[in-house]
Amino acid sequence: MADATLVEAINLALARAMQDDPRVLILGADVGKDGGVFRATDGLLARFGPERVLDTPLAEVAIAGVSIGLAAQGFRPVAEIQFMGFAYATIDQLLNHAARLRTRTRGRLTCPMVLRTPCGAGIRAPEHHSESGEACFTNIPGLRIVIPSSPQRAYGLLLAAIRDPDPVVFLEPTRLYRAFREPLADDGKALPLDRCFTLREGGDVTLVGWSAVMREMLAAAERLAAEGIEAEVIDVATLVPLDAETILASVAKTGRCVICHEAPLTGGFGAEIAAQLAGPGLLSLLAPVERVTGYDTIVPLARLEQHYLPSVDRILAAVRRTLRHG
Amino acid sequence: MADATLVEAINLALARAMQDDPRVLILGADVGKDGGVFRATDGLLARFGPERVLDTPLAEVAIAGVSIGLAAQGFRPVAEIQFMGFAYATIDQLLNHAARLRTRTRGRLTCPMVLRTPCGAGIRAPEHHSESGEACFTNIPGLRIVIPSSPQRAYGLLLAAIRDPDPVVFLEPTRLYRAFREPLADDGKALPLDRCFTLREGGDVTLVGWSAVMREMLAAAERLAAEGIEAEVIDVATLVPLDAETILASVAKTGRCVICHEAPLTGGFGAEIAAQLAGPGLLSLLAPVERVTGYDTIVPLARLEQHYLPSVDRILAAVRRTLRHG
Amino acid sequence: MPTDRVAQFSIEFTRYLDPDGNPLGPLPAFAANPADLVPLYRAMVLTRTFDAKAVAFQRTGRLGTFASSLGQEAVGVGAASAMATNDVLIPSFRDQAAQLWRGVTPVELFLYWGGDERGSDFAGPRDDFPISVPVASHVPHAAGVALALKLRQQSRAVLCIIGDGATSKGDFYEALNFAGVWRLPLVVLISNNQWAISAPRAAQSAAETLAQKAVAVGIPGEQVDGNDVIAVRERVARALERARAGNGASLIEALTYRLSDHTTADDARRYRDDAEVSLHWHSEPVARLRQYLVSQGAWSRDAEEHALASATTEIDRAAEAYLATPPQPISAMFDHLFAELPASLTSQRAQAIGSEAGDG
Amino acid sequence: MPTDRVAQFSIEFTRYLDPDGNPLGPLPAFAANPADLVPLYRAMVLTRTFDAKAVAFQRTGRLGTFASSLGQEAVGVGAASAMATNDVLIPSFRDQAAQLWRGVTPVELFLYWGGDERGSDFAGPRDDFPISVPVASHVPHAAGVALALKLRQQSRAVLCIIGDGATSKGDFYEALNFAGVWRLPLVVLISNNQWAISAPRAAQSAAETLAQKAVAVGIPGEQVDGNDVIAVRERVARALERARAGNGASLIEALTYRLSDHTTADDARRYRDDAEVSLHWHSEPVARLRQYLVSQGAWSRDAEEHALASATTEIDRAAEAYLATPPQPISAMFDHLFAELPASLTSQRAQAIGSEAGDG
Ligand SMILES: Cc1ncc(C[n+]2csc(CCOP(=O)(O)OP(=O)(O)O)c2C)c(N)n1
Ligand SMILES: Cc1ncc(C[n+]2csc(CCOP(=O)(O)OP(=O)(O)O)c2C)c(N)n1
Ligand SMILES: [Mg+2]
Ligand SMILES: [Mg+2]
Repeated sequence: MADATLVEAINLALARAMQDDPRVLILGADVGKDGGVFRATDGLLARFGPERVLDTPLAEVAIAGVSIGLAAQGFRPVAEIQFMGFAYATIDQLLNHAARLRTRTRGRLTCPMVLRTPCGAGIRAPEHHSESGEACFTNIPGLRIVIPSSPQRAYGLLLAAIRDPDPVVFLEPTRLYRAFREPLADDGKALPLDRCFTLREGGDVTLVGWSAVMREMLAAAERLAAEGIEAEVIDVATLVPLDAETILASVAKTGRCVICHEAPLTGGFGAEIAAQLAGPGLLSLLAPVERVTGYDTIVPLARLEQHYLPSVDRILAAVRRTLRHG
Repeated sequence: MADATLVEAINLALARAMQDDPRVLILGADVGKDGGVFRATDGLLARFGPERVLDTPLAEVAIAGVSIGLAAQGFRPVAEIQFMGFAYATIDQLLNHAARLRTRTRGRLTCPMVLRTPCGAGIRAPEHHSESGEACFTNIPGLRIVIPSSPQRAYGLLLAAIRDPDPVVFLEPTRLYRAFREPLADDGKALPLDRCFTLREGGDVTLVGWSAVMREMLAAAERLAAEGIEAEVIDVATLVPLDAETILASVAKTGRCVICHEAPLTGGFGAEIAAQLAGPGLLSLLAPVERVTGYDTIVPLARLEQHYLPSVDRILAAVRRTLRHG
Repeated sequence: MPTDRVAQFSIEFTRYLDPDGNPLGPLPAFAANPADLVPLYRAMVLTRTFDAKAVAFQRTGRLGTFASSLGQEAVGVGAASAMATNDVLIPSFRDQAAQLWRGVTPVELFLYWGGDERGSDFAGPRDDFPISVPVASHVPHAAGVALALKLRQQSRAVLCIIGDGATSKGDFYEALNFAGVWRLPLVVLISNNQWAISAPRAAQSAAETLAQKAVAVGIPGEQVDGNDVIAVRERVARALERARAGNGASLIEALTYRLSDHTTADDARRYRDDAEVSLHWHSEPVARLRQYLVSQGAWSRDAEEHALASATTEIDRAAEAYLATPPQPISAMFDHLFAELPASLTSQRAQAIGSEAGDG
Repeated sequence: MPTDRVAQFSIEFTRYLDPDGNPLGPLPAFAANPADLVPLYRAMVLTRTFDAKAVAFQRTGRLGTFASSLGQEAVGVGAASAMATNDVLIPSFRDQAAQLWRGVTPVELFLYWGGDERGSDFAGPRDDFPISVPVASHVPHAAGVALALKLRQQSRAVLCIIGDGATSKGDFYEALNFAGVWRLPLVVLISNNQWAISAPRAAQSAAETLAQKAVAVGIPGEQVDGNDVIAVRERVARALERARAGNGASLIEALTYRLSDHTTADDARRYRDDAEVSLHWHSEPVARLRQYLVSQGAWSRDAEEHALASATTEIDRAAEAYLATPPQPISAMFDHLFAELPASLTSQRAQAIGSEAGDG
C-alpha cells in the first residue's frame, strides 16, 4: 500500500474506474499526452488509448455538452475543466440539461457524468485561477457537489462519483494536490456520496468545513487539544446532498460550531450548515455559530493571497468566541 | 400619479434613466420594435432611437460581454436577458469580468452595467422558463443582486441599479409583472440598494423573503392578523449587499423568523439570512428558524407547478411551528 | 503586394420543385414514382393539422405557450424521412414535423406542450432527445451522441435541427467545431425561417448564407429550398449517408419561412409586415407538393378530402386522449430527480404530498 | 441535380520578407526607408529581453507563472505599431510585445506577473484592457468597446489579440458575429503559434485556415506571416484604417510559432518534438528583420550590441524597481471592489487588517 498525494489518488481512481468499466471515458483539454495541466490524467492515454482519453478543442461549454450527449448514450464521461475559473461557463449546460435530463424525460434518458475541476487559492496562481466557486453549483437540484480534502477521500469519492448514475461536479483543491501523502490502497473501494467524514472526535466544539481549509481546521484542533479543548472536526466532503444529521449530532454534543470554508462569506455554502443549526439544531446551540471564510472580495493576486485565506489564527479566535458563551 | 404594474414600472424607470442620462443604453434580443418579450422596453426604440435601444443577435454571452466593454468606455448599458434560464451562460462574464474589472485595474476601468432578467415560476411557462436562480449569483463578490416585488420598488430600485457605478444583476419576478397595480409617481427618485423594506410591522413573528412570494407572505400576515398574531414582513429586495441589521433588529423584537423564497431550499440565499440569525442573532431566537421555499427539485411543468411554489398554507404552518416554542 | 490565395470555398443551393410544383429537372430516385411521395404529403398535412389544433387549444386555455411550424413542415418531414430508424434526432422546439415522422405521438406532443413531462418519455424513438428550449444548447449534445455512435463503430448518424437565430450562439459553434475535428456522424440542419422572434435573418448575422458557417469549422455546408420536401430529403439523406460512412459532419441550411407568430405568446404584427407574410404563402411547402402530385395524377380532390379528414380524426383523438390524461401525482416531482432519492429529500417529498390537500 | 452556386470565398496570405530576410517584392511605404524599421527591431529585442528576464525571475521564485512570447514578437510589435495612440488594445496573456509598444511599462508587467494588481493600472494607455487570462473571454469586451467608439462617432478602432486555441471558443464567435452585424471598428488578430498548450493547431479545428472563420460572420479574413513584422504591420494597419473609416470589422490570422514552453508551469517536451522547434527557429522574426536591415546597411554588429545592452539595462532597471516595490496594504483587497465599500463589508475589512499581524 503505497503513499499517494491527492492528485495521484485522482489519477489512480480514474485508472481504476476505466479499467473496471469500459463505459468510462475521459475528455478535456490537454488530458492526453500532456496528462492534464496538473497531471491528473498522466499515463491514461498510453494505457487506455485515444478512444477513451480524448483531447478536446479549447471550449468548456462543448466539453460539458458533449459529455451530456455521451452520458445519454450510456457512456460514463469524466470531463476535466482546467480550472474552476473556466467552469462557470458550463453552469448553463449543467443546470439546464445535465441536472434535469432524467427529470425531463421521466427517466428515459439519464446523465451519469462527472465534471472535475481544480478549485481554490494558495498556489500563487495567475488571475482567475484561485476561486472557490462551489456556491454557484449548490442550489442546482439534480447535481451532486463533492470536494475531497485528502488522497484517500479523493480516491474513494471520485470512484463513487464516476459510478453514480447521475451527474456529479467534483472539485479538487489545488492547494492539496501535492501538499501531503497518505497511505492509499488502490482497492477500488468507493466512499459514500451522502455522508460527512468525522476526522477527529471531540466534545467541546464542532469544526465543520471542506476543501483545502480542512488542514487549517485540523491544525487548529491540535492547538486546542494542547490547551485541553477537544474539537470535533468534520469534513462535509459532499456538499449536496448534505448530510446534516452528522453535523447536527455533533453540535448536539458540543453545543458550539465553527464553520469554515475558503469561498466568500455571503451566500457561501457554510450558510446552509448554519441554517440547519438555526433550524433543527437550534436547541443544541450554546453559542452563536461562527463562520470563518474567505472575505467577500476577489481573491487577491499572489502578493496578498495568503491574507485572504482563512488561517489557523482566525479559526482559533472564532473557537474562543464560541467558548466564551454558556 | 397613475397606477402601474411592475412591468410598466420597469418601463418607466428605463425611460426615465435614458432621459436623465445619455450614457444609458439598452441592449438585448427583441428589445427594439418588439419592446421585449414581456414589453419591458415597449416604446423605447421609438422614443430614443436605434443608437440607444439595440437589438442584438441571439447570444447571451456576447450580450453580457459587450455590455462590459460599453461600461468600461463610460456607457451605462442595461442588458436584457429574456429569461433567467438563459442568464446562467452569462455567469462566466459576470464573475470573471464585470464583478472584478474595477478590482483588477485598481479602479482604472469600471463596469457600471445592469443585467436585467425575469425570474420565477407561476405563469405556466414552457420548460426552462420558471427558475429562481438567484443563488447562483449571490456568492460572487463585486456584484449587487436585486429583486423587486412591487411596482414602486421595481421603479426605484431599477433607477438605483442603473445609477450605481458598479455592476448589478436585476431580477424581475414574471409572476408579478402584471399581477397588480400600484400608484406610481414617475419622479425619478431612486430607492436605496443596501436596505431591506419592512412592508408590515408586527411584534410576534418576522416573515422575511423576496420576489413573487412576498405576496403569499403578506397574505399569510393578513390571515395571522385576523387571529391576533402580528407578523412583521420584510422584503429583502437587495440580496447582496445584505442589510442584515434590519432583519436582526426585527427578530430581536419578535424572536421568531420564517424565511421564504421560491428558489430551492438547499444552498438557497435564505440560508444566508438563517446564518445571520444563527450567528449575531442567536440570542434573540425564541424558536428554530423556519424556511419555506421551493423544493430541491426541478420546477415542474405547468400541470404540477403550483405544488412546487411556497403557499400561504405552508407559510402559516411554519409560523405556527415557531409560535409553539418559548 | 506579395500575396497567395491559400483557400477557396463556395456554397451551393439545391431545389427540385419550383414554388408552383414544377420540376426543375430530373427528380432523385426516391421520388421517381410520385405515389411514393404521398406519405411525405400526408405527414406535412398531419403536422399542419396538429399545429392548428395546438394553437386552438392554447387560445382556449387547454395548452401552454406553443410554437407552430406553419410553413416549415417540409423541413421536418423531408429531414426525418431521410433518417434511418436507428439514427438519432436532437430537435428544437419547433420540430414537431420531424418528431411525428419519427414516431413521437400527437398525444405525447400535447402532453408536453400541456405541461406534463411524460410527453418527453417517447414510447417510440427512445434515443431521440426531448426538444431543446434553450436555443442551440442541444447542438453539443448532438455532438456527444454522435461521438458515442462513432466510438461504438455503429453506422448510425445524428440529425440536429436548429433555427437561424441559433446559429449566433457560441454553443452551436463550439459543437460544430468539435464535430469537424472528430469527423463526427452529425448533420446539423438549420431551419432558416427568416426570423428569430422579432429579429430578421439579416440582423442575426452579416454572413450572406448561414450554410457558410460550416467554413469556419472545416466541414461541408450547403443551402437547400426548405419548402421543397424532395430537395430537403435528398440533401439530408446524402449528408446522413456521408456521416454513417465515416466521412464526417455537415451543415445544411434549409430556406423556409415562419408563416405563424413566433409562438402563441407572440404578436408578429408588432415587427413584421403582413405583406411579407402573404408573399411567402405563395411558396409554402404543402401546396407545392400537392400541385406536383396533382400534375402527375397522383393526387385528387377526393384524396385531399380523405387526407384532411383522417388527419383531423387522428389529431382530435389524440387531443381527447390528452385531455383525458390525469396529471401526474405530486410525488413525480421528486421521483425522477435521481436514480435514488437522497435521504435528505424524503422529508421534502412527504411534505409536498401532504400539502396536496391544503395547497395550490 | 438543379443547384446554383450562391456564394464564394477565398483566403489570401501575405508576406514581404522571406525567412532569410530577403524582400519578396516592393515593401509598403512605411518600410521604404530601412532606418524607419529600426524602432520595430528594438521593440522586438526589448520584448525578448523582458521575456528572458521574466522566465529567469520565475525560475528563481521572484515571479509567478509566466507566458513567454519567444518567437511571436513580430505579431505584437507589428500590430501595435499599426495602431493609433487612441486606438484601444484588448490583449491576451502573451501580448507583452504589443503592451510594451503601447506604453505599458516593464515595471507594470513585472508587477502584474509578480502578483500585484497595480500592474494592470497602466499609467500609459488608460483605455487599454488588462490582459485576459480566460481564453477568448475578452473578444466580447472588444466588441463592446468598438461599439462605444462607433456610437460616439469617433474615428478610433479596437485591436483584440487572441491565440489559435481561442478560436474554438463560443465567446470569440459570438462577439465576432456581433462585430459583423454592427460593422464595428474592430480588428481581431489571431496569433496562431500552432499550439494551445499541448493541442496542435490541427487538433483545434478542421478549418484549413483560422482566417476563414471570418466567413462565418460575413467579415473579411486573411492570413499573414506572423514572423514578418512588416507584413503584420501593413495588414493590421489596413484593417484598422478600414475599421476607423466605418467599413467594419475584420479577422487576421498571423502565422507564427511558440518557441517556448506554454508557460513556466509547462514542459512542452511531454507533447512536442524538439526537432519541430529547431525547425521553426529558422523562421523566427528577430533574425529575419535583422538580416534585412543588415542587407540594407541599416544595421551593424555595433548597433546590435548597443541595442541588446540598452534593452538589458532597461529591463534590469525595471526588475529592480519591481523588486523594490512593497506589496499593497491588505486593505487594498477591499478598496477597489466597489466605488464605495458597502457597510456590510467594513467589519470584514477591519478584521482583515487586524489579522495582518497574527495571520499569513
Ligand atoms: C438561449 C436562449 N435564449 C433566448 C431564448 C428565447 N427564445 C426562444 S425562441 C427564440 C428565437 C429562436 O429563433 P430561431 O433560432 O430562428 O428559431 P425559430 O424560433 O425561428 O424556430 C428566442 C430568442 C431561448 N429559448 N434560448
Ligand atoms: C477559457 C479558458 N480555458 C482554459 C484556460 C487554460 N489555458 C490557458 S492558456 C491555454 C491555451 C491557449 O491557447 P491559445 O489560444 O493558442 O493561446 P497561446 O497560449 O498559444 O498563446 C489554456 C487552455 C484558460 N486560460 N481559459
Ligand atoms: Mg428562425
Ligand atoms: Mg496558441
